[in-house]
Amino acid sequence: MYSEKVMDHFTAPRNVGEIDNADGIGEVGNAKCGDIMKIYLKIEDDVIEDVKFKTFGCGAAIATSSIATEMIKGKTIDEALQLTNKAVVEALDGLPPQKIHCSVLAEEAVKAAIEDYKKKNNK
Amino acid sequence: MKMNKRIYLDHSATTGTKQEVLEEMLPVFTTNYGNPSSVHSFGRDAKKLVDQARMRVAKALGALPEEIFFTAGGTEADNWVLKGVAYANKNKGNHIITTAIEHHAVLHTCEQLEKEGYKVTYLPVDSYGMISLEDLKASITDETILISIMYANNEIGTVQPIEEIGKIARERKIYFHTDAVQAVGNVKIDVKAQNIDMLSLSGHKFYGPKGIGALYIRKGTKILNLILGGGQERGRRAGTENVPGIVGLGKAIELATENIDSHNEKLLKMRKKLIDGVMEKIPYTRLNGHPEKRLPNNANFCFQYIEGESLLLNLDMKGIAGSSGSACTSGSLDPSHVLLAIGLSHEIAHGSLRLTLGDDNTEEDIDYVLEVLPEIVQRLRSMSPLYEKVKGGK
Amino acid sequence: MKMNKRIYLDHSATTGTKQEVLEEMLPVFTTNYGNPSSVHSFGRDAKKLVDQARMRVAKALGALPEEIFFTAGGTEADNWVLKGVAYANKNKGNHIITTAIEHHAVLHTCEQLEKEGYKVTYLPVDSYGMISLEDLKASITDETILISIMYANNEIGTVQPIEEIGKIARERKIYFHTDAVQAVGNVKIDVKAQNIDMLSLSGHKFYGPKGIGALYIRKGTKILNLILGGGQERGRRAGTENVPGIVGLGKAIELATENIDSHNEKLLKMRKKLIDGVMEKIPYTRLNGHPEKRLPNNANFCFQYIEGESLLLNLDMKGIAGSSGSACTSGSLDPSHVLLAIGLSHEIAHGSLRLTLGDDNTEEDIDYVLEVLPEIVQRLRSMSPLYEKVKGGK
Ligand SMILES: Cc1ncc(COP(=O)(O)O)c(C=O)c1O
Ligand SMILES: Cc1ncc(COP(=O)(O)O)c(C=O)c1O
Ligand code: FES
Ligand code: FES
Repeated sequence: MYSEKVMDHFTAPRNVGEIDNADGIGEVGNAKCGDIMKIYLKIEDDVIEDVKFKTFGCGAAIATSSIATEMIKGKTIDEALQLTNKAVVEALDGLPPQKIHCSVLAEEAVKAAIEDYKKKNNK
Repeated sequence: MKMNKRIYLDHSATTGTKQEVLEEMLPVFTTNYGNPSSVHSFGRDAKKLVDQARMRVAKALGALPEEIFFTAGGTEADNWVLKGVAYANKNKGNHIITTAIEHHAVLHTCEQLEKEGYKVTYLPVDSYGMISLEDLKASITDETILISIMYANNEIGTVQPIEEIGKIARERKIYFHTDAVQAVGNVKIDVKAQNIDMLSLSGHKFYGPKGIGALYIRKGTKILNLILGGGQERGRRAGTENVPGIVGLGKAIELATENIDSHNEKLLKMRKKLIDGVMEKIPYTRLNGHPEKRLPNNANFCFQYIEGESLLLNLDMKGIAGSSGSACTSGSLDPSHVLLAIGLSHEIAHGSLRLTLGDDNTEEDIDYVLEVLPEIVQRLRSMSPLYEKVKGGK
Repeated sequence: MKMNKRIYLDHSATTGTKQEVLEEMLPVFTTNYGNPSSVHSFGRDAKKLVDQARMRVAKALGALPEEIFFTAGGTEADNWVLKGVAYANKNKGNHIITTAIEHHAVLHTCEQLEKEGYKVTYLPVDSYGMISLEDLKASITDETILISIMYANNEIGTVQPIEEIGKIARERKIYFHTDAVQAVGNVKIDVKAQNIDMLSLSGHKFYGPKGIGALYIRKGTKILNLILGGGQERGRRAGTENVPGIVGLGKAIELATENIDSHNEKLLKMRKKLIDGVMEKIPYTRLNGHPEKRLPNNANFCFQYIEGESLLLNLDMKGIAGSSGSACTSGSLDPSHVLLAIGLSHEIAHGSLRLTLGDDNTEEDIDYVLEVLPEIVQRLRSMSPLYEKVKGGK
């Protein structure tokens, strides 16, 4: 059902955890299946220095969270805002059709965390 | 990925075919392969095998052989009952009573009948998954033509008070059907004593083959045919008989009912160990289904703060096969209708795990699960944004 | 009774399962027995097997894998098509065209639809069992939603002009279904080239297992479900998949289509010998069905002045298994509707014998039949009051 890449990120997820005093936190819920994803950002000079996530969801949800955090680490917030769920799916070598919505969760969580950072810093 | 163990704990989804069952089936594929409708010796041999299997099924249920009709499985049997009884008894009424926790084979057929103008009452269940006999009585109207209530639930294992339901139905002269797909081989059934008019079963749930089932129809029941064509099954179910499947079903039901006491004793012991161990070792855990009135092989838990599919995948990597009522495993948007019907929130229902034991399991399998499962739950919880809050609040 | 030989000449009724087919099925009963809907490795393994079989069926028909849906057999596939297309296309019209010589799976479902208000045209056939394309064209109305015409007849073997029918249907934008239960493995099929929108097949007619079939449904076809329940077969046909059966069907159709040329060559040779021999040795005999456009394995005779069942019983005592369209074998009062439709009188139709060859037959089998059959016919005729008159008149 899942690609090797998905299973890799599912079994050994990167960047799991929390960041104390994070500069931005985004929490989104998936209206479709009721799952939740939370992303923590450490930002310096508009560059994402560190990122962590926590996810309550299926294998695809965990894998998309994991790879999304890898994809935005070290990027500027403007670059990170360009992240699409499609890019996440591609990076994972695809997802089953009924699991595409899980990748939307990852995109939304990243955006929500950056919005939170912007709001806190009046940007 | 190297996998050392494979422990199958999903016997309510399906079972492997027992060696003894397969052995009776084998010559039917290659030697006694005749069509039971044929006049010649190949046909007569096949017919004898079908008759013998029919007798075995009848004996297991306390029915007459002429009351047994073979189908392609439990789903077809359920579809047949609901449509067949509804269409044949239109003149008597248009009301059907069932429950909110039936299998989709019943529920989706009921929904179809509703579209056609029938009225369907879906009885609610309590937090254990039990219907109330008072509710049942109160829902009966002069228009009621059929009560269809499952013997035992496939997800949470709760066993309904079938005998009492049968009595109520008989008193009110309403047909009573029970979907016994999960019950056969786990529960003793006697359709006459229990006043059951129709009963569905499916071979692959009790170590028989897939793609074969049966419907018991009490003599004199008014029911139309579902599958039309040749005159097989005494004109009631068309299609060349699946003779190997029928033979396998007959052997499997004989074995399952002969050995039911020792089977249950063994399963109950393992189940107790499993449930006690899980409840003791894993906090924030709930046992779903009735504590006593449940299938001897069924354990169903909800682990708060985690999600079923990721749990299943992790178990699978450790060689353990289970199932979940999570929305993420079902491909549908909602978690299991059964878990919602017993009053669980979407969030809690999400974290369900069903482990269903079978003849091939051992005490060591349970030990292994109790070793592996707590770690996995702990790991997933440590990744969960929901668990964080709980810990934080402590 | 001691029986030395058993010669099976009833391959259109059913066939034995080939050893190679059975061998692919065996591990699916006892090892890869998972439910294809399950998340774990047992489930995934089963799903892979189902997907592989689906590809094999698709390849054999020139279809896409996603256009193949497994059913419990040819009968269910036929029921599904007729009801599913009728109900789904009510808004477009209520007229169905079929033939007078379809299998009962089609005919009885049509009769049911007639009761529900649909109009059905049963195209007549000529003395060879052929429909006329002019009749077909003339019977199409603005209300016509489905043309269902069998590929090859199960009794007399006549093969219809499928490609031409497909063309007509496509031009008029009417769905075209063909019951190819007897054709698969005997005739080359390409659903795209032949403009077939739906096609039914059944495993046990081409050395696969009983109780499994398939329906090809061209992408985009409007058709409702027949069997409701779980989301199997991409939500189109509910019920736990008969995985061993599906695997067997896949292997059998692969073998049948791979070997079709050598199979046909062998059968045609034997059939010629059989037909020529019978016609030469037995007077007052008629060959039923089209002389050329017929299934390579089918021979169907009428022996005047005798009755089919007594003929079959006598053949059976000599170890030969055949079939008959006689009323006495069918349990109904009338002889085969097919024999009547080609214009035979009740009396003549009564004396029919169908011998259908298969991969396991040899030239020696035919020699034996040609030795035994004339004697039996002669003996029965000598007992027949009808024959007496003929002889008297000579
Ligand atoms: C309670 C119940 N009813 C009906 C069915 C349908 O049986 P089958 O899938 O064999 O058609 C099942 C199993 O899937 C079941 O658990
Ligand atoms: C032409 C035709 N259609 C349909 C069927 C029905 O197939 P089954 O009996 O496998 O359901 C048969 C065989 O019995 C047949 O010969
Ligand atoms: S998070 Fe529920 S399906 Fe992926
Ligand atoms: S003579 Fe006996 S059934 Fe025809």
